[in-house]
Amino acid sequence: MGEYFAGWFPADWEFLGYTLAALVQAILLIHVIALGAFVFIWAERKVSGRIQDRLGPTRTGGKFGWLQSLADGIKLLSKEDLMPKDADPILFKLAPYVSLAASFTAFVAVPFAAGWVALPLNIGLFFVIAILGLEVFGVILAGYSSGSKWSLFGAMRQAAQVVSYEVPLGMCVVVPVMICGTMDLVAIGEQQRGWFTNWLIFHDPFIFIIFWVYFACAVASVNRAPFDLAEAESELVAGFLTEYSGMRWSLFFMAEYGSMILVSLLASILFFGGWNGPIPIFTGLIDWFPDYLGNSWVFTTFANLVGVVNILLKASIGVIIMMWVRWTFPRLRVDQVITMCLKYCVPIAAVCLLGVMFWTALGIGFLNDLVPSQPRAMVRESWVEEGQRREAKRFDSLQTPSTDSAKGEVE
Amino acid sequence: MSELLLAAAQPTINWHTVMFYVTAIFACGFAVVVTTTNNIVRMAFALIVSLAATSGLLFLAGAYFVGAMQLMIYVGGTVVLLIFGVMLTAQKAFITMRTRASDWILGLLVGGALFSILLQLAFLIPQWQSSDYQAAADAELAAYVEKLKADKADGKVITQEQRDELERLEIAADDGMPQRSGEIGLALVGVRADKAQRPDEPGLAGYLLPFEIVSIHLLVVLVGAAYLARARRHSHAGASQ
Amino acid sequence: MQTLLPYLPSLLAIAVLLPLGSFCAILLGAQWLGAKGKFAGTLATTAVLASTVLSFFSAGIWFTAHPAGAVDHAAHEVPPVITGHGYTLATLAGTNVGINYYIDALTIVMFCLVTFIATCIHFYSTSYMHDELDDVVDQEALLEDGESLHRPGRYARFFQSLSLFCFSMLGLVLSGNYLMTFVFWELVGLCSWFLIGFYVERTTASTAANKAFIVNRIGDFGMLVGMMALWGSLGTLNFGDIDQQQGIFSQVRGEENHYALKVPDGMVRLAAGRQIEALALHATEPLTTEQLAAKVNAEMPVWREANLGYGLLIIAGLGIFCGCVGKSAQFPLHVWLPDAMEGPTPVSALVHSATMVAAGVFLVARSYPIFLPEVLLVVACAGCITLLIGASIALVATDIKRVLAYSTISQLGYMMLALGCGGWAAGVMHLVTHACFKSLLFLGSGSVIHAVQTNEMPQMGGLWRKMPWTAGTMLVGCLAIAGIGIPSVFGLPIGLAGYYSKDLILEQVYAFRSENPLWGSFFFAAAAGGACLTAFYMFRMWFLTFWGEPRAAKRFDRAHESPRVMVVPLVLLAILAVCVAWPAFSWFGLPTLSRSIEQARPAGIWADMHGALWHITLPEESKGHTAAVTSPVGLIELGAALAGIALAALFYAWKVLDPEDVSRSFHPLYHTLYRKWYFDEIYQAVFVRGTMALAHCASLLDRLLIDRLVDGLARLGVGLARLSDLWLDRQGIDGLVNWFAEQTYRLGSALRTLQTGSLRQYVMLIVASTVAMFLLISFWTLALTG
Amino acid sequence: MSFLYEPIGLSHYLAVGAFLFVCGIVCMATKRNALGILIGIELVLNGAILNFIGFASPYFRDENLGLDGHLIALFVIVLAAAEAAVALAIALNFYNNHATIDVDRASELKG
Repeated sequence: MGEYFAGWFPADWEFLGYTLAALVQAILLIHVIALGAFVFIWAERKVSGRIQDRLGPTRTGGKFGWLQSLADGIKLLSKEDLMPKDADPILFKLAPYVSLAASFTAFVAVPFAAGWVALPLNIGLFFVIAILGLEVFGVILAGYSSGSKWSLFGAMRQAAQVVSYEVPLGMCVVVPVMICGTMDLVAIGEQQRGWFTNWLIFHDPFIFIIFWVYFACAVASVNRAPFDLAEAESELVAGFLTEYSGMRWSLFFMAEYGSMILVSLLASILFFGGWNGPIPIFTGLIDWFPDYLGNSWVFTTFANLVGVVNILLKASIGVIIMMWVRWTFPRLRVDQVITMCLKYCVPIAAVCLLGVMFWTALGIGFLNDLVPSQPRAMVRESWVEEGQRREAKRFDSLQTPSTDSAKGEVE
Repeated sequence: MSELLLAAAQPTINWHTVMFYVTAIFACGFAVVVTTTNNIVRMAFALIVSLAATSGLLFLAGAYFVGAMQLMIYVGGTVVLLIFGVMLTAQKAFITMRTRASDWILGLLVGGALFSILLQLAFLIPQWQSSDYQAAADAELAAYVEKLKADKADGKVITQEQRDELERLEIAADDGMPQRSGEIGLALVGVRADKAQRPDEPGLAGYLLPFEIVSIHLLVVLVGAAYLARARRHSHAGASQ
Repeated sequence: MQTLLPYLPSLLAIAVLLPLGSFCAILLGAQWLGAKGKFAGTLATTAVLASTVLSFFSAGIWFTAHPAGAVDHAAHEVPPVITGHGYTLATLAGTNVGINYYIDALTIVMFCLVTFIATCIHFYSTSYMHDELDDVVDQEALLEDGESLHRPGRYARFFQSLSLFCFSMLGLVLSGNYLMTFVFWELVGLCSWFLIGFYVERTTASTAANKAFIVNRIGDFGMLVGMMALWGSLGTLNFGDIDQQQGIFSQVRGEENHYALKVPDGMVRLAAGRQIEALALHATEPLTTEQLAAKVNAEMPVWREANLGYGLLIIAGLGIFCGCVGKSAQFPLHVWLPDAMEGPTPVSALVHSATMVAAGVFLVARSYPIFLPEVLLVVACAGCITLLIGASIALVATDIKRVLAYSTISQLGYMMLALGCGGWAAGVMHLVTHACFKSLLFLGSGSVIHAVQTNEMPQMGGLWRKMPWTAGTMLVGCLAIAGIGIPSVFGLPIGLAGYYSKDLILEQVYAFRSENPLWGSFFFAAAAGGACLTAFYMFRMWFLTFWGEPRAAKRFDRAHESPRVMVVPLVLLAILAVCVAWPAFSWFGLPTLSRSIEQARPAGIWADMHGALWHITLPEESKGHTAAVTSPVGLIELGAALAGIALAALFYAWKVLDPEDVSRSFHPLYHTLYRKWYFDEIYQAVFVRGTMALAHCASLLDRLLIDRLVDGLARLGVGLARLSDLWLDRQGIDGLVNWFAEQTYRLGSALRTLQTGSLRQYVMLIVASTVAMFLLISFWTLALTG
Repeated sequence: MSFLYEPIGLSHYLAVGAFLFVCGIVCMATKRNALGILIGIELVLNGAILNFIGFASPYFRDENLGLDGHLIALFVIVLAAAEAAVALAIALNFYNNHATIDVDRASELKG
């Protein structure tokens, strides 16, 4: 994309083109968070309303109250921005941005369709998890700089919780990495192409369990109920958010929704086939259509757009389930949270890790092998595969000297 | 991509350099903040930024895995731990503890001397000051591909020797690709995938033993730390109130 | 069922391992097995019952695949055998030593016998040992202050040992090489140690357990020697051929030699070491290994003719037999068995009548192919002496269990005598039948003891009125052991189990006598007389126990019939004691006992055997079945048995003769018998005292000579050291060390001021010194280069 | 701004590493807070990591350290984590026992 935009500008000014490309990508990603937050704030109200046997917002914006989020936003924007006298002014102002930036940065490496990723990294998954862990700094800084003991308590709880839950979370995400042989999120998604039985969650019974552990840990690490000890309003007023109001508060909120979407996206890529739908409609079509249509970038782009819809749908389902969980389960105590992590999540994840290891090593079949029409590709080290792919492409380009158009970006 | 690399020969802005300077300024600037501020909490925050910028430098040097590791373990783990410690001991009196001016002067003097020596050393060797190694390899590859394309356009058949040469150039340019995490993992369990590719070199042993030692070390440290920091409620029941 | 034959080893292995499983379960999980391990009994019984079912199922498979011969002693064919190895423990010098199995009809029969009797005894024990479920007051174990001992019950431990015992015995029967045999052999010994010493607080019991164990160890030493002779010369310990690897049996009785006994090449080569050396040395030019081997092979017949290696085979046989002497309580190692009656009665029944002592006889039967006639003569002599000693002591014993114990010794002597005279089938058959009626008798005696709480027969009498079932089954047992039956002279021979086996033994000894008049006459006289004595002392026991008037009214009043769970095994065993050996089963197509055993007859034991060194001829067994032998022998046997019974009746039932009178008139003999031929005393005097004296001498030598020498040397050293200490150490070395210490201390004190404890200064010092060092080095290089 | 047109070299990485190192040293030398010293150590270690990665990077040298540099950097990170855990434990212990975190007050062992 950068080269394309660079062509718009005269010599010596190409950097403007690259900046433009980066801006486009950044804005697209921002929209995922912003629009996501917009939709999910409304959805959260509706879901909570339905679960509590009421209607939820109905007045603002027509039948479903779909403009409620906008109203909320306006209210927040117009609120007075307060800062306590004891607060550390720099850190207090910085904290929400740290939180949001961490949540946002992680999206850089998340693919939304085959090759549609802002920053293709061969360690994408690792990168995302690492960045996700940084979000806690915002909370810690907020809690500390507020100069309030409730905030400090909330921050400390959050620090302990996140550091603890990174262990089982890491163990859970290692499982798909082990099966796929790569940390490249694009490659992991591509390996699950085909019928839905090819999704990793159906790879073996252990990974099915692992998914639920992952989900629990993800909920804990994005600080949602029933693990929202950092902002437990009944004990700590509102935890690290106590002293925040207005726009700063809403930044924290957007960060939280961003993280929810992020872990849901990750879950859908790692376990539910990512952008691949349950039924491979395009695989057949590509063969069906004549060559000029099947291989054209229009077709690929259309397929990718459907993929984006797929993955966003899956992520939305994940977020909705998180809401459902929030309004269903009571909040855990601190000791219960840590017990849950150390006594249940870690051992279950460890056992399942071993189980998947043996299952994979012994080559036992499961749902994947029930549909014999599409034998699962041999799982290989991605760098071997990538090398072969590059080699093949090089010779292709030699044979047909004039086809290096849209594929440059994918690479 | 190849056109871009060809263009590297023309005097355009080197984006790698730009990104390096931006990140390095972040890293160094916040390191200075760490050193100068007396507020322990701000120090910790500056440390985070400095370390994150350092991991950015690692990414720029092609060490993706180490960079992500730095983010995860260092920034996400170690510094969280540090801040935890800060919060546990954060009482008003200790947040800012000033040192004597003599300490500052001495420290800056000695540190400055060390830095001047190190800086001099860093720029001592001319080959180290600038690197066109990767660019040259890429340019060579691109030129060869162009040549082959031209041959192809002329209707010549590409021979096996030419393919082999292309492959060699590709490997040479490939050395600049980011290190694969798979190779690092293999090295940690004792197989050196990167070295074994060259048949004339004997396969080097990996880092299995250090890996095991570090694992044991970490375990010992965990136990030791837990032992050191354990709550001694029985003996201090009355005193701590 | 024939298709199941390949699974036979696995089935039998499971049958072996089941008791082991129950042992482990009880050992590890006793506290979960109900109060005081109440279900341990159930568990052990279930395990051994399952083993029984498996054993009989295996027997079904076996005899379907290999039907027992149509007529006795007709088969001159190689017995069907299944060998193989389960797990290789080690590979030594090219041979595998491992867990092997050797299955033939003998194995199958022994399996059925052991498991069946063990099951009966387990059932019996669950009731007999129920006292152990609660805390026990042991009247016979007195503490130092004269109080009786109180201890917790050991119900679970009892069944744990029983299970381990069954496992060891079954493993012994199944094992396919001498090493495994030896392992299980020792395990059996260990279990007997546990079980005999069950009432460990009683001095008598613990002494008896130790005695049994030590005496067995003496025999096992001999067995080790025998095994070493075999291993050193043949390079294998396997019985049969496994994987083209020749076992001991086929090396001794090779197929190429028509299974006739031949000293194996390995033994000849070992014995002819000097000749081989001479061959190698006297060769005109250096020989290659192959050439030497060829020469040796050429010389082999000559050496074999010269009986080289014959002695080695005798040593091997005698060594193995030594082990059997210990385990089967043969003279002179029989002393442990009567004392072993200190254990609970079911233990006596299991360990010391039917199975453990049978192990020795079983091993002789198993190793029969390697026994030379000379060795067999030794076996026969040992058996003959044992027979007489056991029978004679049993005449005067008053403890009911001791009578049975000595009768066991005597019957074991019978078995050994039969085996030693060439009667392989006779000996094995007596082993089987004896196991049946002797366990019956032991369990019956246990029932009696349980009822009257004493072992002494003079305090019993008239018990048949109180315990009719016990009395009846015991009577069946006595008749069986006496060998009552109708001899073949009167047409169809029919009788109780003991009749058939004893008849076979006597016939074989009779046939042996016709070949070797000198030895044979002694043997036959001993056997026939022994039969009479057997009948006498058994009926003496029965009459004293059950007949007549009660002699101790208090005990008689308290006596009662045992519970049903104890009576049922008795009845079962009684039925077995009557009909186990009936040949009539063959009418229904079932394998009879004698034909099953006959099927296992080792290859080559179908012709007369002649000793090469001594002139011994062991007649082939069918020679004893001619009418010329069977008619007189049958009559003699019946006569002897009836005479014994009648004599016993004269003494104890009709009271025509007074035993007191007789004992008084033959006082020296009576006393000798009463003191068990003074064996214990002699052993005490000769071996125990002798060893002690020897040890005393050695200790004197130590103290007077060696200690003094060492002490003197030490004193000399001390003196020298003192001398050197005075001037060298104190002046020279001490001074030097002290000077160093002082200087170091001063230096330390001076340097101490440098250590401020301030972290910042340290960091500064480190950095400053690094900078300084760098500057120094760069100036140096500058000075050198420029 | 001509330096923006030149590719950077190993020296630049070494210079940044040296700067972080010296900052760490100065931080250690001028802080009284035990945790401040710990933070200085982290900076020093980061300088070292940068050096290793610089030497290992294929962009700068033909005969680079390659995987060796990466692995050593990894070990440094891991050991730094371990060191931080222990140092923190010591600091907390010190704080519990002396109710201060000032390293200048830690002078009980002084001779």
